[in-house]
Amino acid sequence: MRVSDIERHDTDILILGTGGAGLFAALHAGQTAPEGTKITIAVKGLIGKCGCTRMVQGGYNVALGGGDTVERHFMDTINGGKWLPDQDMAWRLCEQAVVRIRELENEVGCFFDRNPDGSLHQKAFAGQTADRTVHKGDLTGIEIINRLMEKVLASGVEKLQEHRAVGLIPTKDGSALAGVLMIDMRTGKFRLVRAKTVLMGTGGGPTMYKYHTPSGDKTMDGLAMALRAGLKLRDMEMVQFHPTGLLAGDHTRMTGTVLEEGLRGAGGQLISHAGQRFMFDFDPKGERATRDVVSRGIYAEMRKNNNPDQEGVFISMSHLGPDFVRQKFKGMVNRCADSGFDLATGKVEVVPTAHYFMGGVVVDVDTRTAMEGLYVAGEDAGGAHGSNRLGGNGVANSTVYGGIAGDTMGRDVVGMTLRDPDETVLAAELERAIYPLTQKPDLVLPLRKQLQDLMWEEVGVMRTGAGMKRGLAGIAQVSVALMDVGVDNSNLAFNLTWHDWLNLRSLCDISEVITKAGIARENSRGAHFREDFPDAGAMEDSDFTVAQMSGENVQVTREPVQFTIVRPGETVLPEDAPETLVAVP
Amino acid sequence: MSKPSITSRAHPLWLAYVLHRLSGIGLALFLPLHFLLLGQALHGAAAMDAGLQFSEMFVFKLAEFGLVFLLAVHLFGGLRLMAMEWVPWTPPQKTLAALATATSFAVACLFFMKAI
Amino acid sequence: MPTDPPFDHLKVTIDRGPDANGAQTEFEVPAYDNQTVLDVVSWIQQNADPTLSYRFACRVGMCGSCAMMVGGVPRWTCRTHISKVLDGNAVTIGPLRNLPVIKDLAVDMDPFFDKWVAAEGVHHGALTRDDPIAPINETAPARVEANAGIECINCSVCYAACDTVSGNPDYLGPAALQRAWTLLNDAKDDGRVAILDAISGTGGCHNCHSMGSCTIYCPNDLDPMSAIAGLKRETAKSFFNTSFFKKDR
Amino acid sequence: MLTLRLYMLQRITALLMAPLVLGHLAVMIYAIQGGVSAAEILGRTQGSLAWFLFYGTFVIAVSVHGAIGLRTVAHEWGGLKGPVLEGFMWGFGLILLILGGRAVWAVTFATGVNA
Ligand SMILES: Cc1cc2nc3c(=O)[nH]c(=O)nc-3n(C[C@H](O)[C@H](O)[C@H](O)COP(=O)(O)OP(=O)(O)OC[C@H]3O[C@@H](n4cnc5c(N)ncnc54)[C@H](O)[C@@H]3O)c2cc1C
Ligand code: HEM
Ligand code: SF4
Ligand code: F3S
Ligand code: FES
Repeated sequence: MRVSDIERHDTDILILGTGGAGLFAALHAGQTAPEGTKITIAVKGLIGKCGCTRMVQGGYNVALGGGDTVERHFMDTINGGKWLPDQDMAWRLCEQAVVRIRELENEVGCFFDRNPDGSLHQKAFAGQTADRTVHKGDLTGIEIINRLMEKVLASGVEKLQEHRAVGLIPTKDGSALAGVLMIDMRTGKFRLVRAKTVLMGTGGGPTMYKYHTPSGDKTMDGLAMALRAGLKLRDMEMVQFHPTGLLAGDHTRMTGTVLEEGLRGAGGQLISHAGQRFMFDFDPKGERATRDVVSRGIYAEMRKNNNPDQEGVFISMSHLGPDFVRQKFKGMVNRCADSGFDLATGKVEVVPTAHYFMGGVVVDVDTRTAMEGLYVAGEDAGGAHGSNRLGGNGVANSTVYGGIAGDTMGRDVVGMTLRDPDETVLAAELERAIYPLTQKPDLVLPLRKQLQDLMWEEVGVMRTGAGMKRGLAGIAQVSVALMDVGVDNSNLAFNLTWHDWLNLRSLCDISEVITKAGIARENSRGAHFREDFPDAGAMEDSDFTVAQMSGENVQVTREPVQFTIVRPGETVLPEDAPETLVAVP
Repeated sequence: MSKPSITSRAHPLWLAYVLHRLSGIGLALFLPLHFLLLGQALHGAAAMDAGLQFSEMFVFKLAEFGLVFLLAVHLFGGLRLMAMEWVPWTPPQKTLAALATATSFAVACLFFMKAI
Repeated sequence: MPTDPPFDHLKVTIDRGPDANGAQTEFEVPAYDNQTVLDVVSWIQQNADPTLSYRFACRVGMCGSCAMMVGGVPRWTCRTHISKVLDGNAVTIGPLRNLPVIKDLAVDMDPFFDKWVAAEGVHHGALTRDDPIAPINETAPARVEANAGIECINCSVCYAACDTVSGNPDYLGPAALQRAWTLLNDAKDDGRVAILDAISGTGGCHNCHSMGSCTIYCPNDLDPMSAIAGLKRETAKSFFNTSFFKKDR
Repeated sequence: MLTLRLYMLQRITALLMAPLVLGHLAVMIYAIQGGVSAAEILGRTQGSLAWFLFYGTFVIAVSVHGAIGLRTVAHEWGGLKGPVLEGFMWGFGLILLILGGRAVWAVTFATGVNA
């Protein structure tokens, strides 16, 4: 396979990924770009059928009155992110969510659950001071993505499905993006797609942890590509764990998948291996505490246990009455039953599970990056959530900023021309992608497991400096070992093992960045908890980590948070505004 | 090695569909013969009687029975289908309707068998 | 607690699709207590045959990417416990029916989605993001009817189950037609004429023989058969008014 | 393959035939008690406008219905398409119509009967 074998393809606007960010960008670019602009979507799976936006259960945060305001949503976001969010991004998120939800209902055709009076039903996730989360049952993502997918499919964009982006190819002088190198997964052939503007909406995805919730196609490819292209990544230590992932053994993909938050909200109890409830030892709200607190409580409890046959803790619902549980949590009961567990009458083993990645590429409020022609939105972009993402802000973020990216690209594309790629970078990226095909075939899976165990143990729910240093050494080992693992090259068409290899390559690269950023942050904020530095540090002196390639190495620096809208200790809410509008259960 | 056969997807409604289709085809094939036979009347009662004589034969009896049987199956199947399509049944009603069809069908069959 | 299976390995036969001229390969896979069909397929690719191709994404029954023929029956594999489909300790797994096979267990789902769009399975509306959100009564009969089909994950299981689809390449199929019925009942949708037009043509709802396999096999307990019946009723009503004298109706 | 128009024609003819079939079957069951003879059948139907209409409708309906039905089957199971399929439908419909019409004529108004 040589550079001359790469098929060349041109378009005007290229979109990577079809989550909330990618699909919205495609729609909006179609609305703002001049007539005749060619829009192409490239995605690792099928359009709309991969990624995490589809997996959204709980819902979509948006302040729609009834006492709730954009200001209140904004303050919750800043407080939840422990003052680390980029305030301009957080503000735009909250403000535009209002427009986006109307767009979803009116233009895209989503239907969200209603109140008896016909208005949108809203509920409150933990950490919110208003009933704010719009939803469609507990399958909100399916409704959002299906409707978006239809619109995009009907819009006639060019489709490059099962095309995996493997490298961002800049221009010779490195100042701008020329195109993206991809593997057409169905044939195993390479394709360079040049575009005037490119959106990266590949959705992060912390799947380097033993237990994780995201879709299988998400393996940090985007961030790994951005890192290699020299872009700055911020908040990379911030990995959100969901407290209750299903634990069904390491031979099933079901392990790690989410058992929804509502189970605890409705009164579900967490029981230790000794048969005791334990969450009240950690927080007066018990099982109803926020995600990070419950995750740490469970993790601490798991460490006390030395029964090798039982790793996690149990969630027990049966005291609420099996019929009630079956009726209220039908989806969850069925899902447990499918893997052989009885949620309604028995107890199900759970474990904290890596859920969302707050870190990402440094962008401005219009999704532009430091590289001309490259835009980033959704889970790949850093800044909006700071150290912690509120439940319901994830899909709001991807749809709001995806739309903004589409608008921006549609306007920027005017007057831009296609750029010529740096052929040396192209050759290097090709080399990198076909490397495993030149090695002696071996199993990839054991190394992936090794990395996942390592990240879970050393860079997981609770961290220490010493642990993360061990983690770093371990990641380096896996990285090196991976280079000795080859992939059977007899047929490159739909060769999943090749892609497993490339997935692990991305995960190793970003695991290193997560760990280095974790070592650099010597305090505990939001999702990042250091047992050796349990204090949060002074909010006024908040800074965020920035990781960037420097030569062959990842360098982590720290930059002060700019409090452009509100300073710690202050609020943008009126003085007499109540602390919370949510009725205490 | 045997691949799973089509019948692995069989279920009552599917069987009803196959039955309806087969009976329809059967009717379509048999009806022209039936018409030919009746058309014998053009050549006089004698000719037709000869035909009918022929119909005393076992095979022909069987075929006549087949025609009636197919007609019954197809008729009820068709009515069932149109009821399913045009009456917005709720699921329990559907079960009832199916049961009623089945019963009436069984009764009809018995009746025809006796008649023949 | 799930109990251990009574055998220590499974006999798994996989249809290798057109590349392999329809050949089958047999694998021995270790049996575990919590194991889905997808896990079994994944085990083979990760440990025994690295060239085996298949597709999945969410692994929890939300994305509809993982459907295959399991023991001759279309199923979502990520949510199908292996014990449900074993014959003794054996099972045969093949690519989803009625769609072109790309390789092994991975099919090209484009025809399915092309038909979804052809059935006008997309929102038609005049309101914009500047308008308020319409108040809607969720208990109104039309809304109840619309909600019934809304959780479709476009997995194509119904499409694979339907013999009409296999015999009639133009037939839009149960999922696309169900989507059309949902939109027809959606008070927010203005596409009535376009939808009725789209589903009355050569590939339309009238090809359905109510064989019900769609409804039987839908993993989400949806009922496309009844949705299609709804379309037939609706078109039959409008038949006498307009359509009869138009060409090609 | 079935458009709304063909579908409606198939259903309308089916609905039309349902009572006719029941009627026909009832008559036949009654008639065959004790064996069929041509004279018996013909005696009943000869010269009767009512029976002519009864069976005439039946034949028209069944020709339309059966032709459309076989068209579906020929497409789904036989793979026929385009003009071949249309030809098949029309051909079969016409055969039924001609044979059926001849039969109805024979048992009602044909003069050859008395010869
Ligand atoms: C189980 C679960 C439940 C959740 N529930 C909620 C909730 O209730 N509320 C909420 O606000 N948020 C929730 N989230 C978070 C939310 O899903 C994400 O914040 C958001 O959907 C991310 O959108 P995105 O568009 O950035 O990425 P995604 O939707 O993940 O899309 C990423 C896309 O990029 C593609 N891609 C990846 N790599 C490549 C590559 N190399 N080349 C080409 N394409 C690539 C993927 O295939 C995919 O199409 C949940 C997440 C999970 C996993
Ligand atoms: C007695 C009254 C009849 C009724 C109520 C009836 C009803 C129906 C209906 C509703 C269909 C549509 C089936 C579908 O779409 O799946 C059908 C199909 C068909 N009918 Fe009839 N029918 C009758 C008599 C006949 C007769 C006498 C014939 C003989 C020619 C016949 C031949 C067919 C054929 C060949 C089909 C196609 C089968 C298929 O599509 O699966 N029908 N019938
Ligand atoms: S109707 Fe059911 S089987 Fe068909 S695509 Fe939708 S979810 Fe899948
Ligand atoms: S299986 Fe097919 S024939 Fe109709 S009822 Fe369902 S679409
Ligand atoms: S993998 Fe998503 S439905 Fe099975």
